[in-house]
Amino acid sequence: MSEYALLLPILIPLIGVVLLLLGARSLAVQRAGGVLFSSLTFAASLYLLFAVDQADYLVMQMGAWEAPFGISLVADRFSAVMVAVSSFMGAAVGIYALSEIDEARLKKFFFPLYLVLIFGVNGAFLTGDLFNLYVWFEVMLIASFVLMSMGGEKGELEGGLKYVCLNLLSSVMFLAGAGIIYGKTGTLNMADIGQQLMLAENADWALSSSMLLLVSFGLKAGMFPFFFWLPASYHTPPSAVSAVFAGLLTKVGVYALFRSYTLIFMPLFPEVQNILLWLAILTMVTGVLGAASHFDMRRILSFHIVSQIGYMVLGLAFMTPLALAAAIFYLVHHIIVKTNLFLVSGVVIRMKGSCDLAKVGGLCNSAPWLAALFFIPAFSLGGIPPLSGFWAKFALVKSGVEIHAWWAVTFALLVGVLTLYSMTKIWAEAFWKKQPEDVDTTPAKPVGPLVFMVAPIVVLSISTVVIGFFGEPLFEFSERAAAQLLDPQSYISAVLPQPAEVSP
Amino acid sequence: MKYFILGHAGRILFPALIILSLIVLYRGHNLPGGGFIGGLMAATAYILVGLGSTMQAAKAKLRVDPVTLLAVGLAIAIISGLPGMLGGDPFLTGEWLPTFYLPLLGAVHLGTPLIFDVGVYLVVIGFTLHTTFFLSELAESDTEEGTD
Amino acid sequence: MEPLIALLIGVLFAAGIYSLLRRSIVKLVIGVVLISQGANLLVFTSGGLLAGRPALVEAGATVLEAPFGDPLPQAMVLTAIVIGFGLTAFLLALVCRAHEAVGDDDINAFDNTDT
Amino acid sequence: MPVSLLISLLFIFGAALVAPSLCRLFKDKGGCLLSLAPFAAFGLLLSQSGAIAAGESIRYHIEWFSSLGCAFSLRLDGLALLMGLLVTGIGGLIVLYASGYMHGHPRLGRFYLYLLSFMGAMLGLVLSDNLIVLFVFWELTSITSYLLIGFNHEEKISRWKALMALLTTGLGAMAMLAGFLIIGQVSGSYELSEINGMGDLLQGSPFYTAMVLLVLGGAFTKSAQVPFHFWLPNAMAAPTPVSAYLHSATMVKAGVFLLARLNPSLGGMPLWENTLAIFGSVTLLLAVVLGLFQKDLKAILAYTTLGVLGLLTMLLGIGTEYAIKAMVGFLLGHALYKAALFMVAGSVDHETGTRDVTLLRGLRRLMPITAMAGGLAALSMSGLPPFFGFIGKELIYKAGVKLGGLELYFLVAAFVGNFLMMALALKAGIGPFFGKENNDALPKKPHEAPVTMWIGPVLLGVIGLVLGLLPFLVTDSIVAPAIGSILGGAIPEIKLALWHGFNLPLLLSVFTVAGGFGLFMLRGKFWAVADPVRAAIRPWGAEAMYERIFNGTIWLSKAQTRCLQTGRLHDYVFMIVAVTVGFLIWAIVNYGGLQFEMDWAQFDPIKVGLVLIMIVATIVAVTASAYMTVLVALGTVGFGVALIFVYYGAPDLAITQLLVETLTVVLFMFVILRLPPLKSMSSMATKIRDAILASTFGGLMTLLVLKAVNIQFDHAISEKLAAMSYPEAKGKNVVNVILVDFRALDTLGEIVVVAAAALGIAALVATGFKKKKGAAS
Repeated sequence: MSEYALLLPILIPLIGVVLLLLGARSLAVQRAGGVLFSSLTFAASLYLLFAVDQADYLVMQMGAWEAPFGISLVADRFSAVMVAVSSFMGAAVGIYALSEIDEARLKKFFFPLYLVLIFGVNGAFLTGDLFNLYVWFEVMLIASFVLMSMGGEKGELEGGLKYVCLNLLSSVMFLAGAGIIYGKTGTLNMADIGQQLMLAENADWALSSSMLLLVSFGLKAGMFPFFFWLPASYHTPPSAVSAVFAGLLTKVGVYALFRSYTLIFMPLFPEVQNILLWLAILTMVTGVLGAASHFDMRRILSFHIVSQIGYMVLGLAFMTPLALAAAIFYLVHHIIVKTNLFLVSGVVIRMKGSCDLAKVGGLCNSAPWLAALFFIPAFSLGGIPPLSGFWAKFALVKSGVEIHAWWAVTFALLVGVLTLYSMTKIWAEAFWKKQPEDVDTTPAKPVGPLVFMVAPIVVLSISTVVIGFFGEPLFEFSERAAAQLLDPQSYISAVLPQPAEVSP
Repeated sequence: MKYFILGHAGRILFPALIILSLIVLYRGHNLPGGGFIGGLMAATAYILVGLGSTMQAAKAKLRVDPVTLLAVGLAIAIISGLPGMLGGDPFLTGEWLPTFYLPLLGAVHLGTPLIFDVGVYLVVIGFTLHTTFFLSELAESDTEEGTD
Repeated sequence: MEPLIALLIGVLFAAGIYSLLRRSIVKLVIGVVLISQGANLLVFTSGGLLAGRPALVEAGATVLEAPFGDPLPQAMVLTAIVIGFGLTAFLLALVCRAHEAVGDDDINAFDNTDT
Repeated sequence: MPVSLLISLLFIFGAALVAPSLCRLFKDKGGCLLSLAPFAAFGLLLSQSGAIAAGESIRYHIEWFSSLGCAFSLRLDGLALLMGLLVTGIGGLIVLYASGYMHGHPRLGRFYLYLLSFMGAMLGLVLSDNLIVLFVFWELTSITSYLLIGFNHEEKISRWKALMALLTTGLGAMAMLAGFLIIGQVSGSYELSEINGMGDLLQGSPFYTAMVLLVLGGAFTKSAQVPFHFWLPNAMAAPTPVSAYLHSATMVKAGVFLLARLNPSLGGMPLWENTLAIFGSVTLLLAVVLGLFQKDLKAILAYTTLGVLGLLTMLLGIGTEYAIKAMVGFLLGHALYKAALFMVAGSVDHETGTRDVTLLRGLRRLMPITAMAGGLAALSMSGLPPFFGFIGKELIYKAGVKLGGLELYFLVAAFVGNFLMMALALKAGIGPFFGKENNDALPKKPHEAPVTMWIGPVLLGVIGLVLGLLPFLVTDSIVAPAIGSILGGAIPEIKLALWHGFNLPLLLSVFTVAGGFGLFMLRGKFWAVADPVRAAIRPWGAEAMYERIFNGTIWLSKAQTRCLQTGRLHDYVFMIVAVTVGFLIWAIVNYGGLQFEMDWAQFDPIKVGLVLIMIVATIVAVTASAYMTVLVALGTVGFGVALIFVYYGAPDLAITQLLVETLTVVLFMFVILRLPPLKSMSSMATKIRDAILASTFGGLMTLLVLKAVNIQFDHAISEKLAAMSYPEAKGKNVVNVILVDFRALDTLGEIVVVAAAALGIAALVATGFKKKKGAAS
């Protein structure tokens, strides 16, 4: 019965979508439903996490059609932890949205679309089927397209247009890649593809099509040189939306990359290792430099997403047990911290009417509690121990040292310093500096009480601290998850119980 | 003049198209057709009405809010996946009633996949019409001044 | 026949990309439409092109007899067509709205959020 | 009792946490209360000294991130005890001092939060027995000192200097972390007590050079060795209690401490010794010379701190037992007098409103107690008997005279350094109090500082004197064990005394005192040229270099971002497609092979014609400039695709495609009047460039398709689906069965997509499109 744990993180938000669409008229219903269903999803995801940790793999063959004929939902520990963390963010930001999302947006079905986003993200983490992954990507994308542009403000539309076009390009490449892979292997089940490539004498012919997927996933993950849509758009919508995007969307791309090279294209990994390595390094460097060049809190944070993605992909490129564990730990840490930082930026906007660092200041004196709440995630991102970010970076660098990847280690450490610089820039300008006199920024009329915005920030900050001080269980979990990733055979046998039935 | 023709054509074709769409929906499991095609056809019927007169008329004819159609369609699709779970099967497992015979239709297989297809049908109608009604506002706000 | 269809796919992709590289924002919609057609056709073709027979079990029979068009890519393409339709419609509305908000149809004028 | 180590840490961090509320409750008295925490920790550590003196060490150990090899282990040995006592003892006095100095400050609570956190971090650093734990505390000292240096954060200059300290030490810390990781990898452990026994293993490793240089990167930046010395004088932006603390017992000593800590494992090799000795001596000489040209009381002290750090590093590099003895003695002495001098300087500043030594003189009458404290400290620093500073200096000369050959350079450096330092000590500690009163020139009318502000310096000054007279108080219990820890062996027998008889070291001391006093008398000459000299050397200084690197990085980041993030969508598409093309070509050329077979016999003229028409229509669709033409062309392509579906046995697809095409056209028509006219905006060259890229991409896709259909394809799954379709899924239309049964989840996702798209379109349209005015078309 524990297979149903797989279904709940998908089904609950979807039911929420239906009910909220039916309860369209009442804003109270929209608000209550949004929070209720995102929280229920989180609860379900925790159940999934525990169930998977018990069972190693949970597999559900949708429609009772045995793999590879139907669609399999599969959760290994990596999937489960991704679902859990992203649902956590879903619930936290859901509460935050209560006080940030205005009536106009609510009337345009903000919360149903928000739940569609969660639905898509969780589905993408849980599916074991390549084409189905494409569908989940599209679900997630359309929801994010709409959430980004629904306010109809100029910036949102400008950024949204780039976001939409480049992501559609990515989708098309995904579709093309998936189609060609189907053409070559005759199957769409990821485990099955992986198995076929492993059994094949020479799997090099799949390399060209895997490149299409690399570009597609890299684009969604915000890797160099495909990240352009991200800094162009992430700072435009309301902070609740930016926050959930920042926490979740690019991570789905990262997840897909991990899945690709630990399962689907496992045998091709040696050929692409260097490409991944250098893309990761360039992603770190260009992202952090981009952040250094900006002077707006949310723009800085957006570029930092790019930079941090580089670290995670670096873990994949190293492909050692420690490196993968580090990358998974990094993902968890980063999702929490980055979401939190965007949430803080929303509070800054609420207080000061802007988060342009030239226009805000003095928050350290006027809102010392906010300073403390910013300090934790910001310096966690900057890798200051003993916050979560330090351990993530430390583990990753350690794994790099172990395999003597000196260039990668050097850049990872240097980028760490620049990350710290960016965070101190925000700190010094928004919190330390005096409020500039001659700017006219009038904060918009707040939508709801501040407490709904602050509570999630507090919870996320506490999580960061707790992971920093007592993160060992999480790291051990990451190690177990990494061990699973490095053992695709067990994934395959969990999904395809009778390998004899599948012709090689 | 052309509005006149389109208006009448729409009114005449409307019931035929709706019935056709339902047939296409039903027989889709065995012959080309199904929820998508049926849904698109049904939506086309309303659009024809709308193009013939005004989209307001088409909206009135639809009676329900397209958003409700979306919601109901999704709900039906989800619900169709649940019965199997009662028996311990995964989500979306097909469950079938015993085959029975009806005049006109012959052997009838009724099962959850058909219900799922009905959900698809409704969502596609809802999507097409919701989109059309909103986008047509852009056009109508133009033409009102142009034609009146 | 595959080489010719393959060529067509290539042309559709090329034309789509070329359109996406243009500055006029309306061309973006055209590009997305074309490139989606290309991708759909690609998926369709990847199953192998077998002329004539749809994947329908004949009346009275219970099992489909070969040869028939591979149904799996067809189902994928159908899904992709509908998804593509939804996204294209959305993009159309977005382009329209963005054009009005920015007041320009040159994508180069859409750079306020980047720099 | 091992747990007392943890408790002493908890005392201080706990005090830090309650500091804000305590200060709100008790106002200034809060500081006095808070000082109890460090004093308690001091007592706790001191109570362990018996065991340490007996040659034991106390280790506290709990698991932490054990999968990363990091246990939370603390260890108290001689060196840790010495440093721990300084950190907590001086720390307590500083807390007390700050309650007077920061009297009435609105952010007093926050100040104590930072200060005590810093203290806790520093104590943790000296106590940690695990390299990673040490690093954790190391970074904590960096970040807390960032907060402290930038405490007056309304001033831009404070923020800038705080950042400078953070970035410099942060950069070094990154190098150090890499060094630690290499050490850990080579030795298999991060536990210092284990690593210290593995000196041979580490020194024999091929990575020895790397680990030494990387660790030195951390130590040198933290302890402000040349060329990273510039941040330290700038750290004076902090409130004076902080400077007193950072510069005497703590932050800057962390680097030296680390070197001492790792001396048993990494030391003894020429690389280690030479690097330390040379960098240390250069730092020493540079610092004292630059110090001569300073007029700011705190700046003078800061440069002497730099000099001392250089001296300590140099002694560590010399590495003989004598040198280590000298180093420990000097470290202790320096901590005592430097903290006192800073506090005195702070009091002077606080009471007179200025720190300019050219204005300050003759304060002894108005501030007698402070003057006494300053005098005691300055004399100790000058190395005059019977102060403890004298013992330290004697030890240095003793260590020096054992050297020979080229190494005599270090003796010379020590000598020069010392007598300049004495001059500076007198300048800072004596100068302001003697001479003719100059009270009218001062911004404030001075009077004696409150008791909280003089108790610390007086106490430290007195301790300096007492220890000089009665060195046995600390010799066996504290100094000797520390030396033992640094040398990595048993506790040596040592004897500290003021009087060693007439010998060369004494002679050198005499010259030092004479030279230092002489220079002090000439101080006016240096002030006269101080400003021009400083201005002249600035462009070549390390600080200017830092600024250049900093600005260069910012410039680079802006340039890079301008290049990449142009804001023009077509640039992005171009980049992405170009990279994709590159990847594909790489993959195909290297791994895919270009061979495929083509069956030319199958060509059917009707289909060929259809495809050709579609190709033409495609080209028209992208090049035409009238909407109607484009729509017709797009329709042709769409219907053509539908026909292909029909030909190849996909009726469902064909019907769907037809309906979708029709609806797309309808939707297009709705908005067409809202759209701008199609026009060409790019130059011909751009178009050709784009066309080449696009065609390359298209060509590659063609190639991939050809390759895909060429591979012997296994239809097993499709065949199984077809076989199951009717018997098991009760449907004869396999495509539909796939959609609603086999792969119903795809369809579920898909209807969610269209539902969301509908909501999105409605949302966009509802965001206030302007009603168009005027006649349309």
